[in-house]
Amino acid sequence: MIEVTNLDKFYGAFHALKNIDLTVHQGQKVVICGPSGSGKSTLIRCFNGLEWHNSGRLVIDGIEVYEGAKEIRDLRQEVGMVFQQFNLFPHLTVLENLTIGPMKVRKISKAQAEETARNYLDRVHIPEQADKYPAQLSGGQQQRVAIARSLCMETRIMLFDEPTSALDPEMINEVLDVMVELADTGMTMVVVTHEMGFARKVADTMVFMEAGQIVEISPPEQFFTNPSSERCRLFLNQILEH
Amino acid sequence: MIEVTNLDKFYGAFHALKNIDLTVHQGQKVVICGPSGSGKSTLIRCFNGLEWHNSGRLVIDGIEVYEGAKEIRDLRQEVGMVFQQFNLFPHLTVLENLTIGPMKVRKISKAQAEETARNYLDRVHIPEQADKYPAQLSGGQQQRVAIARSLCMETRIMLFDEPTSALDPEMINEVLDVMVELADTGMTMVVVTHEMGFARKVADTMVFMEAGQIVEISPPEQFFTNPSSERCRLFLNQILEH
Amino acid sequence: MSDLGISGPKGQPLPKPPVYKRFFDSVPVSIAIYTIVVGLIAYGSYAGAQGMGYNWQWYRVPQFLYRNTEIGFEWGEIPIGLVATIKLSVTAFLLATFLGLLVALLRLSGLVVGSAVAIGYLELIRNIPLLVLLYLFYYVLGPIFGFDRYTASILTLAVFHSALISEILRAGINAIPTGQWEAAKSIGMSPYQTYRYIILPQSVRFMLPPMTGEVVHLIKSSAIVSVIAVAELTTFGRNIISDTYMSFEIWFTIALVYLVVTLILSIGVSHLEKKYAVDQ
Amino acid sequence: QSATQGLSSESVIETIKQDGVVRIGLSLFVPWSMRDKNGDLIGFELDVGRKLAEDMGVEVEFVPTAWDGIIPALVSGNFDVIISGMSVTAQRNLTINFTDPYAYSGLAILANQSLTEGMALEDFNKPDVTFVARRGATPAVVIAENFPDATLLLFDEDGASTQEVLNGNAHASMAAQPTPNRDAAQYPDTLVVPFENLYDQRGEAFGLRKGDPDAMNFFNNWIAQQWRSGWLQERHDYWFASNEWADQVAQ
Amino acid sequence: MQNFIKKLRWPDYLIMATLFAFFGYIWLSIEGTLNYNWRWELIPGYVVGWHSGREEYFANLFLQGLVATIRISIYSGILALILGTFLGVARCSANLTIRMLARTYLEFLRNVPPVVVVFIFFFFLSQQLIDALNLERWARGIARQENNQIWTFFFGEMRRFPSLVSGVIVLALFESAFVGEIIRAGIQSIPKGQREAARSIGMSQLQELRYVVLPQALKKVVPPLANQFISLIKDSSILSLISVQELTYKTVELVASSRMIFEAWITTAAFYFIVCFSLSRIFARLEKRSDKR
Ligand SMILES: Nc1ncnc2c1ncn2[C@@H]1O[C@H](COP(=O)(O)OP(=O)(O)OP(=O)(O)O)[C@@H](O)[C@H]1O
Ligand SMILES: Nc1ncnc2c1ncn2[C@@H]1O[C@H](COP(=O)(O)OP(=O)(O)OP(=O)(O)O)[C@@H](O)[C@H]1O
Ligand SMILES: [Mg+2]
Ligand SMILES: [Mg+2]
Repeated sequence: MIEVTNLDKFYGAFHALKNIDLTVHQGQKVVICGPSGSGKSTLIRCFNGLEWHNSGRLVIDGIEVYEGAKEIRDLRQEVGMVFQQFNLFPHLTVLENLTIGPMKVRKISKAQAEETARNYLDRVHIPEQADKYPAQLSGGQQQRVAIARSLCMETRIMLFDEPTSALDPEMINEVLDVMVELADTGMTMVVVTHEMGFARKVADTMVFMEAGQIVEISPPEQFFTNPSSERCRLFLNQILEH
Repeated sequence: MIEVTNLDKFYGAFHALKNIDLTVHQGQKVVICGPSGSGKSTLIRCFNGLEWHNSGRLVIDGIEVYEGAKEIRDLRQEVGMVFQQFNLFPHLTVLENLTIGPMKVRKISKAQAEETARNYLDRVHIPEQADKYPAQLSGGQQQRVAIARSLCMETRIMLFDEPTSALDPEMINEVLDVMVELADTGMTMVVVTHEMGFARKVADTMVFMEAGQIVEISPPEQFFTNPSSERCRLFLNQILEH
Repeated sequence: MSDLGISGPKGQPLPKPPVYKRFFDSVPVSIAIYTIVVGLIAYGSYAGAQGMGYNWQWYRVPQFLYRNTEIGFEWGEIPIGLVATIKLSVTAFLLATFLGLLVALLRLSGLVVGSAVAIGYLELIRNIPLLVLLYLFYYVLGPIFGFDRYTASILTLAVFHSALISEILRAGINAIPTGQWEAAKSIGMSPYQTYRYIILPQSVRFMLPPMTGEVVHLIKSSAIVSVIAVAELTTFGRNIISDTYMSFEIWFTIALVYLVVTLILSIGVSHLEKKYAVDQ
Repeated sequence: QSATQGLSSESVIETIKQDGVVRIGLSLFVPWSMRDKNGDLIGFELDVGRKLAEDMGVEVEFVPTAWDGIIPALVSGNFDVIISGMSVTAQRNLTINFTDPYAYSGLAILANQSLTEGMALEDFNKPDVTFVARRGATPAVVIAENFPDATLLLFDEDGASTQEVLNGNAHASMAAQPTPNRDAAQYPDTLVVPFENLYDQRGEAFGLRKGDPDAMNFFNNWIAQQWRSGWLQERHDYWFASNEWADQVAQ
Repeated sequence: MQNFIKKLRWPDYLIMATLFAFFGYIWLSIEGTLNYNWRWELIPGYVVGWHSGREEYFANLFLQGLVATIRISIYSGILALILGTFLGVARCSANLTIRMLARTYLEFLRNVPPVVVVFIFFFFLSQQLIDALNLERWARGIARQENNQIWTFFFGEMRRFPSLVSGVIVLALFESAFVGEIIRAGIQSIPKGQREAARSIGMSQLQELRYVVLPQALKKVVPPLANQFISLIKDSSILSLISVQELTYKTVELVASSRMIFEAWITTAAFYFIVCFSLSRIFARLEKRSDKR
């Protein structure tokens, strides 16, 4: 589904991603972790064209992604993204947040879009919030709406950028639960997170990044018990200490 | 020095201080504690006319304090106040912060004011910071400058409103040390604080407030070991737990 | 990695965006298109005016900028008018600042009548057009207090802008945290001393950029005093037009002169704004 | 042949006929034109304009315009002809064309009594004497010619300059008789008409866009005819020499 | 009342005394030194008058002017909003050419006095436009029709329609610069995340603007736009300089005809004050109400 080869990305003179190679297959769940500023967000933002790489190849679902590519809008409809800050549309109700994409982008009828939307609201366990505005929801509920919004586009790949790090502790689990259920449906997922419990439960590949490079790619058993790199070990110790 | 009788204070319809009676003698060190919103700040802000009481009597240093009293500015020169947020003047250097009061209010010559100022800077252990601006100092240093600023006015009573609660843990002690030294010089002090170690060391009277009332006034030995009110006990337990 | 930054990547080169897009997005092309469009507009209006039977007489304009007479070099009406405009604006601005400070302090004073008067003044001035205000000052208040057109125009501008300035000052003063007031009070300062030594020195930084913007605004408003024949740039312009009937040439010249002056000031303002934004 | 045909088909006379309306630009200037108590326009110009339209067999439309924009407005086609007490000056004539005069009015000085007590005519020609006039109006030109040393201030409106003299902000203004006499009678304590002589009898004319001989010919002949029939004189006397219309206006 | 008096302090009395002295002086000098016959009694007749010819009440100069001012303000407000939205969007455009063009227009308008702008726009733009569209002839055609009440209701005397149009255009062009800046600020106040979220569900740039950015931006810009509308009403007085028959111009005419300088200008100022002030109150109240929701 996602094939990254030799990818490099610069912000001006700052080398944000260095020679990244990564392959994600259909149905695979990849969890990316690493210290702050290591380029995790930058990488997954490249995956749906919110950032552009400067060289190398990035092929998603058979479509080559590059700046100005025509197919980029089609691609984005296949690749959903959930942000740390939810980014719900505050002027629309929850239901409208979910239907606006299908209706305006996919040109699906309102009735049908609403049906799908209610379906996915059920899936994220908040069917009763359909007519509220985002500001009236808790953070956890908002994040679940954001997940449902992506799902409504019938995406085949979901990207998550620290979906729980802006949440209060009580709400983290509501969101993680939904994500675990989602993983069980066989969705392809790339998740940036520091929730190692979640990673253990769901991931089939762990990726560790540092300073714009991928330092380690390994299955979770190995990653957590016996990481090959020293930095990774240090990082895990720090995280798991808390 | 300070005599409070039957003092009541309202914010609109909200009864912030209820029937307060308190006497502070020359050289006495009073520590006030109590839960958030209990009126501690309000009380000591009345002592130097930052707030006005609505009824009852408040006599400080023989001067009756009431809204619009002529002598209030003289009084303020006798009563120093140290705030939680330091409130240094950011556009003036440390030395200027210390000298502006004596020069403009007491009309003391610049040379003399600077001499006194450097003296007190020594006392708070930061003589070398005289020419910096407040923003260039750490929180603990700023709070010590604030104490020195009050001292420069040659005040006879010092009021402290949670002087350490905006500080990082490492800095709390620097400030408390200075306050202990100050107490040793015989200054009359009224301190709102939750630093019970400091209170034990310095206080000769402990005051516990709750919901605008003084619930308990007692010497520290009794206060810490055997407080007469149940609430006070609960509060102490909570605080000392940490 | 190479130390040349961008030239460093090791991967294959990317497919390039379409040629037309790169072409239109490049800076020199953008500037070229921009120049062409502006040129076309300029030419269009030139030709349009000519088409409606107007004879352009730009050659008659320089005499109003400068003249070389027997006596020697001599400034024309337009530079003289510009100087008058600047003089008028500066005087009015100083007065407006003074009035504005007064109003702002009254508003903040907590005095019952004081703040009511300040608010009444503000609302009154803000809701009357400048032109009407000018007529009021000149035809109504002028005779009553016996001031001439120059005083009337300065007062009008000063009063009108004092309302705006007082809001700027008030915002600047309110931007200072209350802790500063309390600290000043607690070392025994009087309200005057607090303003003088603690509040105003700090609020100047908040006020400086909008105040400079207000100078630009005032220079623009000053053009309106031409309706009561006060000697300044627009008045001279209108007088020249009434003498020569070269409306278009003169109006464009005048506009250009204002544009240059106010642009210089505006650029200054944005520099100030940037400088203080970094400081914050 | 075709050139002359082109010329006449482009004449403003042609557009007037086509539209069935003649548009006349004017600026309020008592008693040439003014608003009466009903808010309607009355005055000498209005009589002239209506009669003109009647003789042409078209409707008339008056376009009130601020005085200092009246020539640009004519040039840019806001109306067909200026009939607004505009006197012929060489400078103006460089920009627009004038017909033969349809009125001759003399200007008289209106002075503030206390400021000009005992001043002779030549005393007015001094830098410390302030004249006021409407920007671009005939008096402005005449004052500049006759009193080159005096200070001259220009206003947008006629009433404003009289008020200046009344308030003592200026020594004198100049206006077409009988306005000065009437003003002096209304404020006998303040205003005087110190001299009998009249300035500038050169006459007021219609203003036309350049390059239109047909219109020129038509208007000149119309004006000549009205002079001969005495109609112009009669109307001029009514507005300038009588006071019959005074109660229609809140003067 | 007792309470009120108690709250007064000595500076309050000083201020009151100064105000009394000020207005007292004005009163005295009008009565005494000034050479002026007040004729306030004529003013109401110039608002609503009794027509001596037609024997009926009619809207006289002031009211005509006021109605014209309001008409012009509404039309140019709408036009300025449309133009300003384009300008604001152009200011945020990705294309440098468009940004520079928008910026040029804006800086020109912001840095040249309104008086000068009005003259230039009038002679250069609106006049050409009216000629090009042959509006004159069209409007006169309507004015000659029997049933033109609807037209008259919306546009006033149809013979003056071109002048109304040019006033509206000039004012709208002038105000659009300020509206544009407000819209731009509104657009830029929308967090980047909103645009990214829109893009990540596959919206095109136009859809992103239409469904996500503009609806949110518009909500934020309503209060400053309301204020700008009040400014627009005030700025419309400048149109008197290009002979648009609005309130200020009518007052100039009245003063030229009747010499009631003081009464006329004070009345006009009062009209503007009433309109602008009550609007600002209404807007403030609406804003508060929508905040509560
Ligand atoms: N728009 C930008 N311009 C310049 N530098 C940027 C930009 N966005 C990110 N960076 C830099 O790129 C590096 C990687 O950023 P990125 O946000 O991908 O880190 P991250 O791994 O997601 O960190 P975090 O855990 O804090 O979210 C950082 O050093 C950051 O400062
Ligand atoms: N200016 C004010 N207006 C209205 N109510 C106020 C004001 N200042 C304080 N209060 C109220 O008065 C009560 C006492 O406030 P005060 O600041 O004295 O409490 P405190 O004991 O100092 O609490 P903390 O430990 O949080 O500082 C609180 O309920 C507060 O909400
Ligand atoms: Mg990140
Ligand atoms: Mg407190």
